[in-house]
Amino acid sequence: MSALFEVRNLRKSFGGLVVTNDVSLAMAPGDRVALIGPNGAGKTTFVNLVAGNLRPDSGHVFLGGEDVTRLKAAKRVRRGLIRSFQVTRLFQDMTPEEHVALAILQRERQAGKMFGHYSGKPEVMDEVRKILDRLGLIELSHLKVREIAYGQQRLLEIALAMALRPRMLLLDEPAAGVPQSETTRIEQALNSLPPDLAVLMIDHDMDLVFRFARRVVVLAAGTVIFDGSPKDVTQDQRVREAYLGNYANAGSTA
Amino acid sequence: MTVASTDHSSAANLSIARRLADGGLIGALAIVVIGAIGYYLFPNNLALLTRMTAIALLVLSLDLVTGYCGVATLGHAALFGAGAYGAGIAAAHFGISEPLTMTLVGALTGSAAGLVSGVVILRAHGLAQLVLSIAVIHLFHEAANKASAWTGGSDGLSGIMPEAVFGLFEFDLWGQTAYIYGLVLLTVVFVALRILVRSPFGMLARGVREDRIRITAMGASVNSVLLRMYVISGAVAGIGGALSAISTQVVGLDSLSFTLSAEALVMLVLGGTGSLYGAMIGTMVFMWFEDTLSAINPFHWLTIIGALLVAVVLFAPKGLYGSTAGFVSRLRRGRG
Amino acid sequence: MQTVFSIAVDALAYGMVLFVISIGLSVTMGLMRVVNLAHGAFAMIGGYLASYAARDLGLGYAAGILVAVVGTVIIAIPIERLLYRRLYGATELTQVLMTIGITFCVIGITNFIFGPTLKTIPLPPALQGSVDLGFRSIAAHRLFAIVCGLIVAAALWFLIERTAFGIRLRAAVDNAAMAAALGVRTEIVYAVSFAVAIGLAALGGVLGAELLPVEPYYALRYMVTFLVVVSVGGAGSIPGALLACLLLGAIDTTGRYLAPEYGEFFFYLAVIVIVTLFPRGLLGRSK
Amino acid sequence: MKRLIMTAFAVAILSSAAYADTIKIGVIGPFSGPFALQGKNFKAGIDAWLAVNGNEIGGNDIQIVYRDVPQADPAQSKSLAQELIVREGVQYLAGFYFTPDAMAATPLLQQGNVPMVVMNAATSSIVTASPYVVRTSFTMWQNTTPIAKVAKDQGVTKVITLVSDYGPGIDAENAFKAAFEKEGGQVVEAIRMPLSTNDFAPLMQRVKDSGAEALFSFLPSGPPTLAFVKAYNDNGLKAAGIKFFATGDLTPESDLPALGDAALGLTTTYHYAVSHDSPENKAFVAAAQKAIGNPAELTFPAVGAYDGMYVISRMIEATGGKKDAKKAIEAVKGLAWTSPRGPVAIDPESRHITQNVYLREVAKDESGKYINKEIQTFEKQGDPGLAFVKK
Repeated sequence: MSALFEVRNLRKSFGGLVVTNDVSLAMAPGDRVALIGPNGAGKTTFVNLVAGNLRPDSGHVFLGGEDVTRLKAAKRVRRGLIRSFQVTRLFQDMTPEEHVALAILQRERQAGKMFGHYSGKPEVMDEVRKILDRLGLIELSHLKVREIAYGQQRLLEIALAMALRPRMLLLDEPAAGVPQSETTRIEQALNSLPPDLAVLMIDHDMDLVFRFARRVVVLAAGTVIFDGSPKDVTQDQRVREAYLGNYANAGSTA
Repeated sequence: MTVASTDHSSAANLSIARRLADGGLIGALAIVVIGAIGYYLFPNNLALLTRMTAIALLVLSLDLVTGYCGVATLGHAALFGAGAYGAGIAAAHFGISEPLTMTLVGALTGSAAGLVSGVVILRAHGLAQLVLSIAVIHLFHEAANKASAWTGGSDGLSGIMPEAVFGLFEFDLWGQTAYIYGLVLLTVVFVALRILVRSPFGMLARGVREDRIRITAMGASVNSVLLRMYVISGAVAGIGGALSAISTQVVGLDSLSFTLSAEALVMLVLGGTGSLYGAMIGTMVFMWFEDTLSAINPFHWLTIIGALLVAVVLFAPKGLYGSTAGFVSRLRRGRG
Repeated sequence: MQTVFSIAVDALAYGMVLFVISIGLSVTMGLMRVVNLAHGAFAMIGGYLASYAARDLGLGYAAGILVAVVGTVIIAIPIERLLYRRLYGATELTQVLMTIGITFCVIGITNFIFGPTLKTIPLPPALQGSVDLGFRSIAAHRLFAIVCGLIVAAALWFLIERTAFGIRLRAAVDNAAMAAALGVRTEIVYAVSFAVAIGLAALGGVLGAELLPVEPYYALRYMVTFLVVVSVGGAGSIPGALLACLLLGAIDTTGRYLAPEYGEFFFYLAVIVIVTLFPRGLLGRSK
Repeated sequence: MKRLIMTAFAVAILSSAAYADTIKIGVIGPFSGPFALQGKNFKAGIDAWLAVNGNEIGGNDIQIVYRDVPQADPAQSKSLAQELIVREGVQYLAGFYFTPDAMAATPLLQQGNVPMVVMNAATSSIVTASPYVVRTSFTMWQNTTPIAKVAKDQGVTKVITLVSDYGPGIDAENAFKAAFEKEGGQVVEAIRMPLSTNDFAPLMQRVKDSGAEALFSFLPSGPPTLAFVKAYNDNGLKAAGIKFFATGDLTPESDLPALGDAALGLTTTYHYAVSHDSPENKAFVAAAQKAIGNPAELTFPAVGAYDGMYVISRMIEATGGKKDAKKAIEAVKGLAWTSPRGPVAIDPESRHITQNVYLREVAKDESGKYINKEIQTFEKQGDPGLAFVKK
C-alpha cells in the first residue's frame, strides 16, 4: 500500500548552502508526526518545499500516490495538502467568520462567485459556526483580526486549516509566540483534529511534541538524523550531539 | 475590545432589509439624490456633471484593482480609452449608434484591454508594476496614434452621432439625456460592484491585497483572481469610456494618456482606496475643485491643486472618505 | 560599420545625460525608499537657478552649477523637514500623491515667477561647438556630460560603498531600528542622503539642459523617463543605473535611427521585457 | 412633452442672452499646463484688441469668459463649450489651440446658435465640420506650401522631411511633399518623430546619411524645438551645408532668445512675424506687449486672437447684438481688412483666412534682439489643404 504522503530525496540549496539534503519521509492516514531540530536545521524550508511555496532542486513530493512536485501551492491545497504558518498570516481587516467562510467557500469551489454573500448560505454558516465554536472563537466572530489577541489568531490559523478539510496537514509551530498559559487551548484543538488526518507538526516545545506525536523526525543541517518513537529520541546519540552543537564531529565519525 | 461580540447571533442572521441596505441600496439612493441635487443646482452645467460621472466610472474601476486588490498602476486609462474608442469606432465606422449597444461595445473592448494590460502588469509587484503600467499606457497611446485611419489619430475621432435613447431621448446641447443616462449607468454599476465586493470573489480579492501567500494556502490562484478582476475593471472603465464617447461625441488621445491615468489615481487616493464611496467622493471633490479653481483663475490653479494633495496626505492620510469614516467610528466607539 | 559606431556614440552620450539626471532619484528610491516623483521638480529648480546665475547675473557656467546645487539643496531642506520626513516608510500610493502634489506646486510657482518661456544656461566657449571624432562630430557639451556622469558615478559608488557614511546609510536602509540602536542617527543620515540626491538632481538639471530644456513643465514632462530609468537599473544601485541608462540609451537611439516612427514602441516594449525578466531591476538590491 | 419643456427651456436661455446688454464671448484655450504660453498669447491678443477698440461694440458691453483646457482633451473642451453656451450664455465661442478641441465643439454650434472663431487650431478640416466656423489663424498646408517653392528656388532638389508624428506634423509632411514634387523636387525620405523625442542627434545623423541637400521640418513650438535646432548645429549639418527649411513653428519669437545664435540664418515660412513692418502691427505689438506683461513672450497665437476679435466685432455689429449665428457668419464671409500681419480676407467659400505668407530669416535687429526678418512675401495664400479633406 502506498503512503498517503511521501517525500523522496528532497534537496534544496541557496547559493552554496544546502538547506535540505536528501530528505525522505512517508506518512499514512492518521499519523501524528513531529518534525524537530535545532535552529537553522531547515524545518521551515522543508515545509515550504512540501507546500509548494519553494521549488526543490531535486526530489519528489507525493500525495495520495500522485507526484505533486511540479504543482503550484494552490493546486496542492486543492488536493488536500494544507499548511499553517509559523507567524500568523491572516487578513487584518477581516473577521474570523469571514476567514473561515472564505476557506469553506474556496474548498467548495464557490469562492469565485461574484454575487451573493456567505451569510445567505445556511450550510456554510452552520459549518463556520461549528468550527469557530469548537475552537472557542465564536464570541469573536465579528471582530476584526487586528483586534483579537495573538493566541486567538493562532487558533484561527488552525480553524482555517480545518475548514479546508485537509488529508495531510503541515503545522508550522502552531504555538509559536503564545504564552505558556494559553497553549492548552491550542493543544485541545490539535487533539480534536479528525483521526484519519495525517499531521506533520513542527515545534520547539518538547512537552507539546511528546504529548502530541507518536513519531518524531529530527532534522539537523538539512538532513534527517532520527526517525522513530518519542521515547527513543532523547536517547539517541546523534540527536543529543546535534542539539549540543557537536554535530560536525558526530557526522564525520558516522 | 470585545464590545461588539454581544449581538453576533442577530448579526449573523442579517435581516433582508439590512442585507439590501448593505447591498448598496443606500449608496444607490445617495447617487440618485446627489445626482438630482446636482441637476437642480447646476441645470446649466450638466456637461461637467456628465463628465464627472464618466470619470467616476474610471476611478471606481481603478479602485477595483488598486483599492481592493492592491495593484499599483499608473496606466488605468488604457481601459477607459479602449472603451471610448470601442464605442466611438463602432458608431463612426460601423454605424452602431444605438447608445445601449455602444455602451455594451465599450464594456467589451474595455474588458479586452483589461485582459491585455492585466497580463502584462501582473507580472511584477510594487515599483516594477508601476513601470509596467506606464509602459502599457504609452503603448496603447502610441497604437491609437498610429492607427489614425480608425482613431483619427491626434485630431481625435469625430463623427460619433448616438441615436436617441429608446428612440425617445435625444443627446442634445443641454445634456439632460446624457446626464441622466450617465447617472443611471453609474447607479447600476455601483449596485453591481457593491454586490461584487461583498461576494465571495470580493472577499478573495481583499485577501489577495492583504496576504497573497495566505490566499494561496487556501487553494486559490492569486493571478487568476487578479486577472478576473482586471477584466471586470475593464468593463467598468469601458462603460465610463463609452459614456464619455456618447456624451461628448468625440474621442481624443488624451483618453489613453498617462495624464488621465495619474489623475484617476490621484482622485482615488484623495477619496480613499478600497471603498466605492471613496472613489466617487474623490472624483467629485477633485473635479469640482479643478473646475471651480480653473474658472476663477485658469492661470494658477495647478498650485492650489498641488497644495490640496499635500494637505490630504498630511491631514487625511486614508483619503477624505477613509479618514472621515475612521473619525466617525472612533467617535462612536468613544461614546459606546 | 560606421553606422554602428555612430549609433554607439549617440547612445553613450544620451545614456550618460540620462544617468546624470536620474541618479539622484535612484538614491531616493533605492536607499530611502521614497518614490520621489518630484525629482524632476528639483532638477528644474536647479536649472532655473543656474540660468538666473549664469545668464541674468552673468556669473558664468561653473558658478551657475554651484549656485544651482547649493541653492536647490537649501530650498529642499525645509521641504524635507516638513513633508518628506512623513513619507519614510509610507505606502507607495501615499508617496506618489504627496510628491505629485509637490510637483504641481513647484510648477505653478515657477510659472508665476519665471513665466512659461524656455530658459537657457549659456555654455562657456569651451563647451560650445562640436568635437570631430574622425568619422563624425559630437557636441562638446555632450562629451562634458559623459565625463561628469562618470565622475558622479565613481564618487557616489565610493561614498556609498567605501566611506563610514555609506556604511551608516546602508545600515539605516536595511534596518532602521537596529542602526539606531547601534548609535546611527538615522534622521541625520536620511537628511544628508536627501540633500545629496537633491544636489544630484540639480546638477543633472543643469548638465542636461541642452537636451531637456528648462521650462516650468520640465518637472512633469520627464518624470516618467526618470522613473523608468531608475526601475530598469534597480533602485539604489549605481552600476545598475549606469547600465540601464546605457542600455535604454542604446535601444532608444537605435530605434530612433532605424525606425523613428516606431521609436516609442521599441522603447516601451524593451522596458516591459526587462522589467518582467528583472523585477528588481538589472542590478537591484534585494530587499 | 419632454421636448416641449426642453424647447421652452432653450428659448428662455436664448432670449435672455439675446436682450442682455452684455455680450459674452467664451474663449477656450490652454491657460495652464505645458501650453500655457499659447493661452497667454490668446489672452494678450484679445486684451490688446479691447485696449485699442474699447470693450463696447455697437452699444453692447463685451465680456470675455475664459475656460482652460490645458492639453488636447476634446471631451473636456466639449463639456466646457457646452457649459459656456448653456450656463454662461455666451454668444460666441472662440480660441481653440488644438484641433481635436475645436472639432469636439463643432457639433454644438448649430443647436446652440453660436458661431465659432478658431484662433489657432490649424488642421484644414475644421472649417468643413460646421458651417458656423470661421478661422483667423492659418493651416499647416497654408504655411508649408510656399517653403517648397523657396527650396526649389534655392536650387535644392533632394529634401528629407522630419515631422512630429501627430496630425499637424503629418499635414506638414504631406503639404511639403505635394508642393515640392509639383515643383519637380524629390523627397528622399520622410521621417516621423514621436512627440516625446528629446534627443535628435541620431536623426541628424540619419539626415546626413540620406544624401539630402536640405531638411524640412515641423515640430510644435515648445521645448523640443530648442533641442532640435541645437542638434542641427552640433551634429555638423549646418557646417556640411545641409539647408534647413521649416515652418515658423520652429522659431516662434518666444523661443528665439533661448535658441540664440544657434538659430541665426534659419529660414522659415509663416503667416506672422512680430517684427512685421506696418503701422497696424506697431499698434498691435505695443498693445499686446503691454497686455502680456513680458514682451519676450509675445508670439503668433496673439495675432490670431486679435483678428478673431475683429471678426467677432463685425459679427456683433451685423446682428445688432442679437443671437443669430447664421447672420453673423454671413456678415463676415468675404470680409477683408488690414491685419497686423498684412492684408487678409475671410474666404467666403471655406470661411478660412486668406493671407500673405512670408519667408523669414532669423536675424538680429539693431538692438541685438533676435527676430524673424521677413525677406519674401507670398501674397494671398488660401488653404491648399482643403482639397485633401475627406468629405
